[in-house]
Amino acid sequence: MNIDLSFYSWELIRSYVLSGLVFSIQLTVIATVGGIFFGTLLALMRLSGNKWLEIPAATYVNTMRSIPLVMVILWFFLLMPAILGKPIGAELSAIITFVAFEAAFFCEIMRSGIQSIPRGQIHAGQAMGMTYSQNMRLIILPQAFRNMIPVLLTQTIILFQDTSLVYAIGAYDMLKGFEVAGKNFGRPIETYLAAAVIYFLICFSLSRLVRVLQQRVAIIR
Amino acid sequence: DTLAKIKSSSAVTMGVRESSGALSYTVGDGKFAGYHVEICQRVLGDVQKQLKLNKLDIKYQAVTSQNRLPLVANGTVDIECGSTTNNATRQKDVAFAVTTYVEEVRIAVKANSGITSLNQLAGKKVATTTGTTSVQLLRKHERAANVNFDEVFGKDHADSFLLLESGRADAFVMDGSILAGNIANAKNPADFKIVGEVIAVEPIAIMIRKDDPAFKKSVDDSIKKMMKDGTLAKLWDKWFLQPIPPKGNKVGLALSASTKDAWANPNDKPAEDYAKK
Amino acid sequence: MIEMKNVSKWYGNFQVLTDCTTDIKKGEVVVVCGPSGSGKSTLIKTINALEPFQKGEITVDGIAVHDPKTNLPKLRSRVGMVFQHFELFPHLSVTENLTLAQIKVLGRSPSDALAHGLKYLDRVGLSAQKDKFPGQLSGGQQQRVAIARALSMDPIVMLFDEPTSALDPEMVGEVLDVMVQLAHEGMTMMCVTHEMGFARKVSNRVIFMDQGKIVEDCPKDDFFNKPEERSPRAKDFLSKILAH
Amino acid sequence: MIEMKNVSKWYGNFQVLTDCTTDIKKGEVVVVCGPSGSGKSTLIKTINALEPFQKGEITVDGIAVHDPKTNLPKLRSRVGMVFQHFELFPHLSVTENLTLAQIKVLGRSPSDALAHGLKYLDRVGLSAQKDKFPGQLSGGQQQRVAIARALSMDPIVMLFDEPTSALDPEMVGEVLDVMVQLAHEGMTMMCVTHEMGFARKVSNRVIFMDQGKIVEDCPKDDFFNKPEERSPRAKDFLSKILAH
Amino acid sequence: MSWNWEVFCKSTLEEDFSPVCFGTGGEITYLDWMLSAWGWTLSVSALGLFVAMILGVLMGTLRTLPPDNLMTRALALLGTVWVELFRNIPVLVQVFLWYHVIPALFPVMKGFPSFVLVSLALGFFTSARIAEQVRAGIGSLPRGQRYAALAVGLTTTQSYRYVILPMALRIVIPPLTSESMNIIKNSSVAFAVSVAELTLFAMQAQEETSRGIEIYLGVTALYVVSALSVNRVMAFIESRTRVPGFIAAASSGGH
Ligand SMILES: Nc1ncnc2c1ncn2[C@@H]1O[C@H](COP(=O)(O)OP(=O)(O)OP(=O)(O)O)[C@@H](O)[C@H]1O
Ligand SMILES: Nc1ncnc2c1ncn2[C@@H]1O[C@H](COP(=O)(O)OP(=O)(O)OP(=O)(O)O)[C@@H](O)[C@H]1O
Ligand SMILES: [Mg+2]
Ligand SMILES: [Mg+2]
Repeated sequence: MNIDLSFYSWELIRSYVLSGLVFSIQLTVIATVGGIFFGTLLALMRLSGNKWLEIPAATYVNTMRSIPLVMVILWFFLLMPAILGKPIGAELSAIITFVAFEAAFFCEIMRSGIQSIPRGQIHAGQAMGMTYSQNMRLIILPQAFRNMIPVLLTQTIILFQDTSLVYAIGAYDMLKGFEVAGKNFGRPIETYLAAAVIYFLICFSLSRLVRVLQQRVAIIR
Repeated sequence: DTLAKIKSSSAVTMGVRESSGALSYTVGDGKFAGYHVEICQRVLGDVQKQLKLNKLDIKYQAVTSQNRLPLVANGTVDIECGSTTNNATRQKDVAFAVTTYVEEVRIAVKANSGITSLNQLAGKKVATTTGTTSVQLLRKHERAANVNFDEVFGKDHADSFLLLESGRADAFVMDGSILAGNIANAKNPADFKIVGEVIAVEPIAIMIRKDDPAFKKSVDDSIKKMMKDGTLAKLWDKWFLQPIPPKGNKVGLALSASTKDAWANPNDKPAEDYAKK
Repeated sequence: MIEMKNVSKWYGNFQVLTDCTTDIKKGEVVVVCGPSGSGKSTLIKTINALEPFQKGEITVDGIAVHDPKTNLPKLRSRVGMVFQHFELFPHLSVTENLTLAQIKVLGRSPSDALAHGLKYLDRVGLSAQKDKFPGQLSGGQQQRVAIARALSMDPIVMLFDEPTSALDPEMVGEVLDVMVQLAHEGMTMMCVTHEMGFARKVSNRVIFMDQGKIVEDCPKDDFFNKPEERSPRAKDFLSKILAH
Repeated sequence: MIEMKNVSKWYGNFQVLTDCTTDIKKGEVVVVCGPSGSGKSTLIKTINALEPFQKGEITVDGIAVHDPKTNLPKLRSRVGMVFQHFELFPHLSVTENLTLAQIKVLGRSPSDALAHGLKYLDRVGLSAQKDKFPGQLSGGQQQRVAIARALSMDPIVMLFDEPTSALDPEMVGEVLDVMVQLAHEGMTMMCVTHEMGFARKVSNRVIFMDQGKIVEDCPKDDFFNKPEERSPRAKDFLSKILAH
Repeated sequence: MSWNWEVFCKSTLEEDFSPVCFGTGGEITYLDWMLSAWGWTLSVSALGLFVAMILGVLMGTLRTLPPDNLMTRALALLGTVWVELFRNIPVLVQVFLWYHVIPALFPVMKGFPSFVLVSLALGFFTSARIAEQVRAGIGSLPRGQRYAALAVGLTTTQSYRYVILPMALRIVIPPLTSESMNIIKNSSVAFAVSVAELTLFAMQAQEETSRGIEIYLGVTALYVVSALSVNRVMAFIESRTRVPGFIAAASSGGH
């Protein structure tokens, strides 16, 4: 079988791939923002020193981290309507799943970020009379976030790649767009190749961007 | 119940498939088309009239073989217009409208392969799609005829067809319409043909929630009306014999005797009853 | 000013501090020395409860540190502390480092805090660096900013934990100079340090620790000039660090 | 033994070394000092080509370091080096640290290498620790093992890069003692250090560096006793590190 | 909701149940099927991990080579290109590339079983991530270690062999643990190309039995058990290779 790329056109990309790409990006952005928010909360719970907060947070995080994302997606899709008591679509289900799933990963990133702040910094804040929450807010989290930006962004790139797994519940993401185009035009092999190239271009440029940012925000110690 | 829900929200969610041949497929851009999709659109038009709604918002929800059942059962999808076999197991969880299409499970092969029947497939690679009844069907046939297939699974029909097209499988066992649709869409439709005996006959129907007799009656009535007044025959011609979007291919699937029979005697009998005949 | 009675502390089964008792009066300068791992840093951090302890009592200016009801942030805001590795906040500029706690903890207005902070920054001779970030300063400069930061909270006592041991040798002097000046002005100080020159020059008393115990606690002159009264461990230590 | 002529080195646009020229004769002990960042470590690492340099020439025992055809591993095996942070191999026991290079580089038999290594381990007074791992030793002990490791390669010259500045003050003495002994035995040595006591006691010459240049290169006695002949920068530096 | 765990004892052919839950006389129950699916999951992961470890350590090491000469620079560049290529394409797409695209270009590969192709895809994808971990591990060693190895006369190769890699590999055991667990999780994409592993089983069996919750719970439990076992094995390796007196820290991330 030979490869024939002649049928690619802007029209094809626009009508099949674009809406998928928009959804992939939407999903990535929402899951990143939501994941960082809940992940930070989970991280604070895990570091709180209070058993009642620590154990549930740790259990949640470890469970999420040991199940394949595809299974989590299927689970949520199956269970969400039962939990919420009302039906939701594949797209919304995917968004909720990704936020919940990514929170576990962002939690671990934030936790190691917070732990990477030297103990001396924590002591210094306390020694000036700051309360726990002041210390967290003003001293630790700003530094932890800054140190973690490259890792957070790298995780976001992984997340963007993982959005391709929503095929399991039939949500229409970018890969799906390519697949449908390929099927309708009888060119599946070519479209997989095109999908690989587009994903690579997006993720590679993002990872370059991370590099640049990394140098910009690095705190001089 | 569904009618009340549709009435109160002025909206309904239609489950559709991305690539179930001419029965239900996407034409890109989040738009869907096909024989069952159009039937459902007409049915919902009747429902709208019945409920006296001046506006009914139809939301399309793409479903897959794996998730369509739970989606209908849990209420995500109100009416599934894809290519779902009506069988006894499923009737435990969902209900079906009267059969609109009778599917014959057949074999697609490369035109030059020389294969003409199921029994020639012993020891060969046979493709089918994960999450469909054909998987079980093949398994049962293997046992009954004491042969052995080397099964390969596509994650959806187009994938399974690709297995055949790329030579990874020698045959693709699936519903005839799906085979025909995929062949029509192939780069060289002449390279493939549908051969052999009818392995199984399956009633394909529109799927709705269980225990909602009012909604079922509305749907059934609307379909029965279309059966009588010849609308279904026209739709058959439109989707299976004439060129269809997006590429303008013809599926070329003539109306089968069993489908005609189902139109003449509207029923929602499960596949098991067909098998007994 | 600071009273410490039978303070003991454990990490798990390991006892870091054993029955430490001492007293520091207003205006006194006390130097703490001893071998690495002997518990000096831990001892000094128990005073403002950065390190909790399991047994014993500490009161600072009449307030009981060991009392669970004590408002620790408030107590700590009155005790200045300078660390071995400076611990300036790297994401804040020098002025922000100086004013943050004044504003957030003492509730001073930003302009008051700034004026106050700059006064102390001037005192350590670094007015010119006020808009730089810690990473842009040399070690000696960072440590002087850290001292200014502690002073701008108007502490009643200053604690130093090896303030010069992370510095390049040529910068040790500039930090010690600031500390000497502070001592001369009558600040109550407790310093963990191995700079025996500093101890000789300004301290009133020297505490020598070994294996979590306060082994010696005596006036400076006795410590340096009456070796015959010293414990063998202290003599050995002194001879080692004074040898080269 | 070591001849260095107009050595210059750049990191990108930043010049770390500028026209450094000096000569070290067999049996000489030379101390290198200067402010932080002045290029001392870089200079000493150019000698065994751990830091490549872009201009100038260095010969060690007649072998041209700058010549791309020179067998650098062989040259390095004849030059002993001791680092600020010891750099023992943490996954190898003390004996394995001592014998690895003897076996892999010099091709000695394991038993020869062991005998040889233990001889030097005994000399630095650590025979008892031979089966421990570096992480189980104190800093002073680690540095002494590192010296033994270098010596067991039978080097013709030893380079030291601030061997005592990462040590707790009480451990400085034990390492310096080993170095003094080595000097007395006639080993050719080049030491970056701020221990002026050591320089006074055993060095023949002192090199003072500033901003990548060799500013002073004179006999020890001149360096310490004739301040009037010294450059202002060197005088300032000396006064700072001798002050406290 | 009511549980129906009997579904695992059901025959995959007839509407009947096996009293022992395992099939007899050629008949197969869903439990039998699930266990064989587990076997496929583990096999794909094991082969993938094998490929990933070898390539990952190699490529990660190449990336840290000092820019001494043209040769080392070229090798370092190879490592960089490798990593960028294989970590910037979603694993699912890579699976399709290996299964559909590459055999279309190189017909010899059509003969490869999909099990092998998927393992290669997983292995290459994971190798890029392991390479990054190994590079970070080597980077986290003090620069002085490399200097010290060279200073005693070891060649570059020897210094990697005897000094840098032994330490770096110990340091990266924790991130390698999570990569190993990841490969088990990522193996779930194998179902997309017809490997009869756990996720394919879950989707097909839930379709046939309509008992999604029970089937998913069973499958999820097996995934968790697999991941935890890998974790225990790696912890064992870590404790066996622990250096007395040495405390190391390394970070991790990713899925
Ligand atoms: N978080 C901890 N957990 C367990 N042990 C600890 C901890 N912190 C300190 N220690 C131990 O407590 C002892 C005293 O430590 P401390 O830092 O007070 O000593 P130090 O006299 O300040 O030493 P140095 O001169 O090295 O700063 C040491 O043996 C140390 O190993
Ligand atoms: N890899 C590098 N890249 C860029 N600049 C470097 C690098 N290594 C060292 N430098 C710079 O070269 C200069 C000389 O460094 P070097 O380590 O030789 O100084 P030093 O005299 O040994 O200082 P110290 O007393 O702090 O050890 C410094 O300004 C340093 O910042
Ligand atoms: Mg200390
Ligand atoms: Mg140096």
